[in-house]
Amino acid sequence: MVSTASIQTRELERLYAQMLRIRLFEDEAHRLFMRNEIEGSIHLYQGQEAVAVGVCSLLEPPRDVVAATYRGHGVCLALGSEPARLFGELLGRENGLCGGRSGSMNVVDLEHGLLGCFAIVGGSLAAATGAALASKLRHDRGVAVAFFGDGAANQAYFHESINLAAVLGLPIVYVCENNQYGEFTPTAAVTAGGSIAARAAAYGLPGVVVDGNDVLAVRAAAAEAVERARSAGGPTLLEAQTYRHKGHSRHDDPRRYRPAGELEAWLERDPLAAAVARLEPEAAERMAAAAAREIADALDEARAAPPADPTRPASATKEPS
Amino acid sequence: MVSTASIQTRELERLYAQMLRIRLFEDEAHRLFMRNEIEGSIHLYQGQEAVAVGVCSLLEPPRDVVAATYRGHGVCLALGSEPARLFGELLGRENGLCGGRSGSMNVVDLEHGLLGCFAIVGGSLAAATGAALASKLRHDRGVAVAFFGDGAANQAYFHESINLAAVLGLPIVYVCENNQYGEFTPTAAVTAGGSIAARAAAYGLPGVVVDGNDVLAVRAAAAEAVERARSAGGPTLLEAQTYRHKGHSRHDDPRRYRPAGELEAWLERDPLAAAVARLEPEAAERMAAAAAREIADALDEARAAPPADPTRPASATKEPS
Amino acid sequence: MSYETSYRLAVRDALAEELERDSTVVLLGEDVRIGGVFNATPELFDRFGPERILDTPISEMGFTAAAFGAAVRGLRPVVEIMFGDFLGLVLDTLANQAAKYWYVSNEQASVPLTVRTTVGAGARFGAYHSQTPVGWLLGIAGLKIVAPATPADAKALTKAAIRDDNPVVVLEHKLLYGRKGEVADADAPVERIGAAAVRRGGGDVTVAAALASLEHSLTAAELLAGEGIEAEVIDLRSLRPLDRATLAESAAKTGRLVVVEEGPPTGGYAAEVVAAVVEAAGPTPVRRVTMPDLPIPFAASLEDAVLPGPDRIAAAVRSLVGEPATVPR
Amino acid sequence: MSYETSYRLAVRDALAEELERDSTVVLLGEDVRIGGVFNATPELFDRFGPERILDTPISEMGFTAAAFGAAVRGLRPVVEIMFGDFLGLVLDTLANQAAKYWYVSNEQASVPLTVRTTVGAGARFGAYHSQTPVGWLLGIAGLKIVAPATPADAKALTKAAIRDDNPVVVLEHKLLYGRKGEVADADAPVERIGAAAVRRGGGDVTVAAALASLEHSLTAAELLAGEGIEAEVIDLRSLRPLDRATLAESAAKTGRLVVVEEGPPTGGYAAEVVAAVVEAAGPTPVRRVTMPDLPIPFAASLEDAVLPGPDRIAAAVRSLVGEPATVPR
Ligand SMILES: Cc1ncc(C[n+]2csc(CCOP(=O)(O)OP(=O)(O)O)c2C)c(N)n1
Ligand SMILES: Cc1ncc(C[n+]2csc(CCOP(=O)(O)OP(=O)(O)O)c2C)c(N)n1
Ligand SMILES: [Mg+2]
Ligand SMILES: [Mg+2]
Repeated sequence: MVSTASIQTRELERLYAQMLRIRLFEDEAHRLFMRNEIEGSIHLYQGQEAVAVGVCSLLEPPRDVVAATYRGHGVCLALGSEPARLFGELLGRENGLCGGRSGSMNVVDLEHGLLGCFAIVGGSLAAATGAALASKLRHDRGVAVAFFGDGAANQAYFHESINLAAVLGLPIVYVCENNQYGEFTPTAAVTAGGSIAARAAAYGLPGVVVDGNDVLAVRAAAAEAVERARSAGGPTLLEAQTYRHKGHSRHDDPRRYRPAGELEAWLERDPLAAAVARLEPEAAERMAAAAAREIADALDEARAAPPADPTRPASATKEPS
Repeated sequence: MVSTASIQTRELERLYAQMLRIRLFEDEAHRLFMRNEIEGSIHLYQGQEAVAVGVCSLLEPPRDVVAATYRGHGVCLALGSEPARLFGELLGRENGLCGGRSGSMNVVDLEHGLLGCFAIVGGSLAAATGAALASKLRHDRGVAVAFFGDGAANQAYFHESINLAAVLGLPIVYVCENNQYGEFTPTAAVTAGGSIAARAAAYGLPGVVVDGNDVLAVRAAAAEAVERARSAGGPTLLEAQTYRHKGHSRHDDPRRYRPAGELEAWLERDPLAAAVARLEPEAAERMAAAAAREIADALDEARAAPPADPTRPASATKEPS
Repeated sequence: MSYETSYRLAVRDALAEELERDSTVVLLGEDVRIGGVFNATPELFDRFGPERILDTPISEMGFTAAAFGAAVRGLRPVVEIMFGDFLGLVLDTLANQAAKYWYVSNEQASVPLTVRTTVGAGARFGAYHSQTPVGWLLGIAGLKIVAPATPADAKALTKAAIRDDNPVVVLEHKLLYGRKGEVADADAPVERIGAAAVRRGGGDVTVAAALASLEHSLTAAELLAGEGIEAEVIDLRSLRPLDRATLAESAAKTGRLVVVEEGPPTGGYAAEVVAAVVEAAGPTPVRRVTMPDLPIPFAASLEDAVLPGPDRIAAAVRSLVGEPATVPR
Repeated sequence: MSYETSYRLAVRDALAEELERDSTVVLLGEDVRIGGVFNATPELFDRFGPERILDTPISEMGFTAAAFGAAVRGLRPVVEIMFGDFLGLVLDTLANQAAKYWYVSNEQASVPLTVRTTVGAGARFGAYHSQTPVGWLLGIAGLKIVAPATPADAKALTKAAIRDDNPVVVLEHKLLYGRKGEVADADAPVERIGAAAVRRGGGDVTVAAALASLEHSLTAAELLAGEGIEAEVIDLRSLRPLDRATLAESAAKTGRLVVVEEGPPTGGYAAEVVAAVVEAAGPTPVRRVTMPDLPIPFAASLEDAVLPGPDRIAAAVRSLVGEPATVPR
């Protein structure tokens, strides 16, 4: 007979392993970007891993679908996308999840329930609302999840999507990844009322704040919300309080806009550190080694893939053959 | 020495006279429309007069400015626009407030503080927010008022404008003319949360519901909000509960979408009837006669004006001469 | 094989037939249950119920973007935007989400989304309810635009739009809703989007038009025929993609091109038709007949002065016929 | 009378000079305090403070619409839309409110609103951060659009936009921010919007371009000169209104026209330039050099394949020169 404690440990191990894969993937992506092996722009997820992992661990893709933001590598991996194909996308390779057409910001992986990463702030809320509408009208018992940033809470799609979902009682969970900043601007400076979760009341919905650096807390809060959605109880607005360790994107130096000591305080609440402290050291080491190997292999595989093929015929529309 | 009661009576007389002018104007406009003398589309204000009159009676245009909706004749007259020029606009005459270029839905009369009537639902909230921004940055102690319908509360501009105004502490009052319907659809069917005023809390603002058919109640609530705005206390969201006696626009038959008895119940709460009951019958008669004369004269004047002049050179841009 | 009905009910019948045939088709919009403000969707709610015919809040951005997401997930939503003037509110969704998804996702899923909207001037609706803002959409790779000018096409092109696997905008002209004509039965084959139609043959000049401008062009052609000028009148039908072959063939034959557009003088389909024809058929004398560079005014005296009617079309043709045509090849 | 600086700082200096000169000028946008994501507004906050340089929420619709209202009420707001790709969110305000107000209000007030935005491909930013969506704006009566291709114009056209009494969109190309060049001092006269510039004389073909395509066109012209083909290269500078006189004069002289646009093949300024020139200068052989009808892809191998660079421009010119030109008049 397996004890409750060991079930919980097993669950935490699973969640930690996921967070670790994301952390290592992002660290590697950062290095590739700094050496210009990844071009353009990337938005890194270190520090926020518990949000994606806590929520996605509950979902059953492809029946359930997720819309994420341009800061989407974490959600993507948490849903089960292959790291080699995500690296391939970032590197513009033919093996990329979108064959190099999308790049870091706009990944789609429907097979794993990823409706897309949305580069237009707010776009994820609207797209997921539509997925929830499809689930409701097709009676497939699917649940949709929209991840969005604190900055998106001030945007048109937030309001129109949530009102629509509430009116129609759609099976959806809106998950705010509140990392305290929209680019270089502190959330509080541009967000009236002081609480994003509290905005749920405007639509008659439950709004819940959760410690976004505690993967079990995120998972527990999300479980309730997903269950509500699946049982026709309508939308929930979940606000996960977290922090991004790196800059917003590209080469910005966060010291220009962060108060001294703020990062350090959040690093002490690193979601991975909090989880690992509750695991057996050997198990943690084992997982670390496995994850490191997986990410290194994935990168090798992506690097070996050919560049995206410009000679392949392409059309912006799908036509009957 | 004048008693408080007689001051209040005088005030109510003034407000009633305004409501009456609007009622008679709208009744006349309706007749003109039904006979095709007014072309296109009009949106009538009968039943909602107390809202425009109660609020506008407190303003000091042109320092204070107002953005109204396409259902804007009431606000226009309450601000002091000449009825002959408003009729002229509806009839497409050169004497119209916009020389016939705008028509009923989009009247602008800056001289009287009317920034415009906005035909795009939600547009009034945004435009007035900008006027409030100008007042704040120019330190002119002006206050802006945005009228908008219940339907607009579900629209993008509502959310983005109010959040912006709250963050910047702008001198503005948002006045929802909740007439229970957006076109043919009941407010409750499309508006999550059940209360528009309650949405103010999402932005940390005061939200107030007022009987929109009681002109003194509207005036009292608006007085507080205008004073708050003028003294740098920031925005207020006021929701006036009212009802439109006519159809949404053009030729719609409200019996298609209104439950039996609903109109009748609201007619018993007619804002004009409520006010006139508190006035001396002779005074009321005197005012009725004066208003009837004013509106009839105004229509005569508009009818005598020439049609809008297509030979006058026109440009979409203002160029130095 | 066909029956007579109005443009308005042709739209309704197209919707009804597709709703009937395919359970993933749903209609969303403001006041669509009751039939819409132009009464183009009457009785659909009674027939198909609340899971197929959905009244929305006044949230064009939100519900159109949601329809995009729903389309990726297996629905074939038809969205009604009450007036084309409001398309600005949904441009982000159309251009940035719906139209790009097939390509950027590397063909994981397409977006079978139809957006119906009412366009057109002449109804005294003023500057915010009278536009035909084709220019906003013409440059969006991945989007199709159809513009029915007849009841038959109101039905045929609406059905073609719904069957298409890509986002399609259907422009319905408000002055045409009352027009009557023969339309195809439910079992008629559904065309693929992209074909223009020659509505009148002629050898002296090609006149290309869409929507209400087609009628004006045909009227102008009759006037001109009385003067011995034979205009070939082409109904564009699909504004994106354009039927370049039909246009180029006609222009190569007549050697002259007039394009009529109830829109601003720049940046509309008229510019695109001119450029496409000149590229394909070689140098050609051309005229555009459009509205002036102004918002559309309300007053009858002002609006009538800006509409591109038969007289202005005929005048443009006459002035072109005065110039040498390109040598037919 | 002039000094050397970058395109980026030329924009900044234009803003600084206008902020200094006119207390009604204010700058609004996301992260503008710190200098913006392209660092085109550094130090302005330190110099002008929080009542002139305002950080906004991520609410493009709301703050642009508010800027419209503020412009009617006496401010001269400059709005920064971080990427031109997001203009879809503000189209309603630009097209339906700002651009119509002067005319519809019967000239009660104009709307001196400037919207700056960063456009252009080639930076590997993918389909949602690389567009130059001119087509969305070309048909909006009442709106002006400028497109600086040099540091001098980045300053001159930004100042012209702010001084203009009407809504103006300023398109800044992200690949040009680093370009260096001479720009005019603060006291130089400010031009009125609407003039193109002939950047290189030539008698065989007219090549019209804007933004980064201008450089590519000049490079192509050098290649072609080596082959004995002299191209006249025109920098459009103002996309609305177009400088039809300069374009028509050049095309009448050379008898051939190539238009280069880093945008979709249809519905952009290339179509409009072709139509305008053919209307004004008569039948002319033309080519458009644009991107294919696809979203802009991310991968270097894909993006490079769709950009309209010097080789494709030169090829288009060569193919045109193989055809007879129109007879110069
Ligand atoms: C509509 C829109 N406006 C602006 C941007 C540019 N932008 C990209 S990310 C970002 C900040 C978003 O902040 P937040 O929502 O908090 O998400 P985070 O990046 O912190 O995860 C901005 C302004 C955009 N992509 N889309
Ligand atoms: C953006 C937009 N969508 C739709 C419309 C069409 N429309 C005009 S009035 C109206 C209903 C508005 O309802 P409400 O806000 O309650 O105002 P009311 O007419 O009741 O005064 C609609 C949908 C519009 N004008 N603008
Ligand atoms: Mg954030
Ligand atoms: Mg209402």
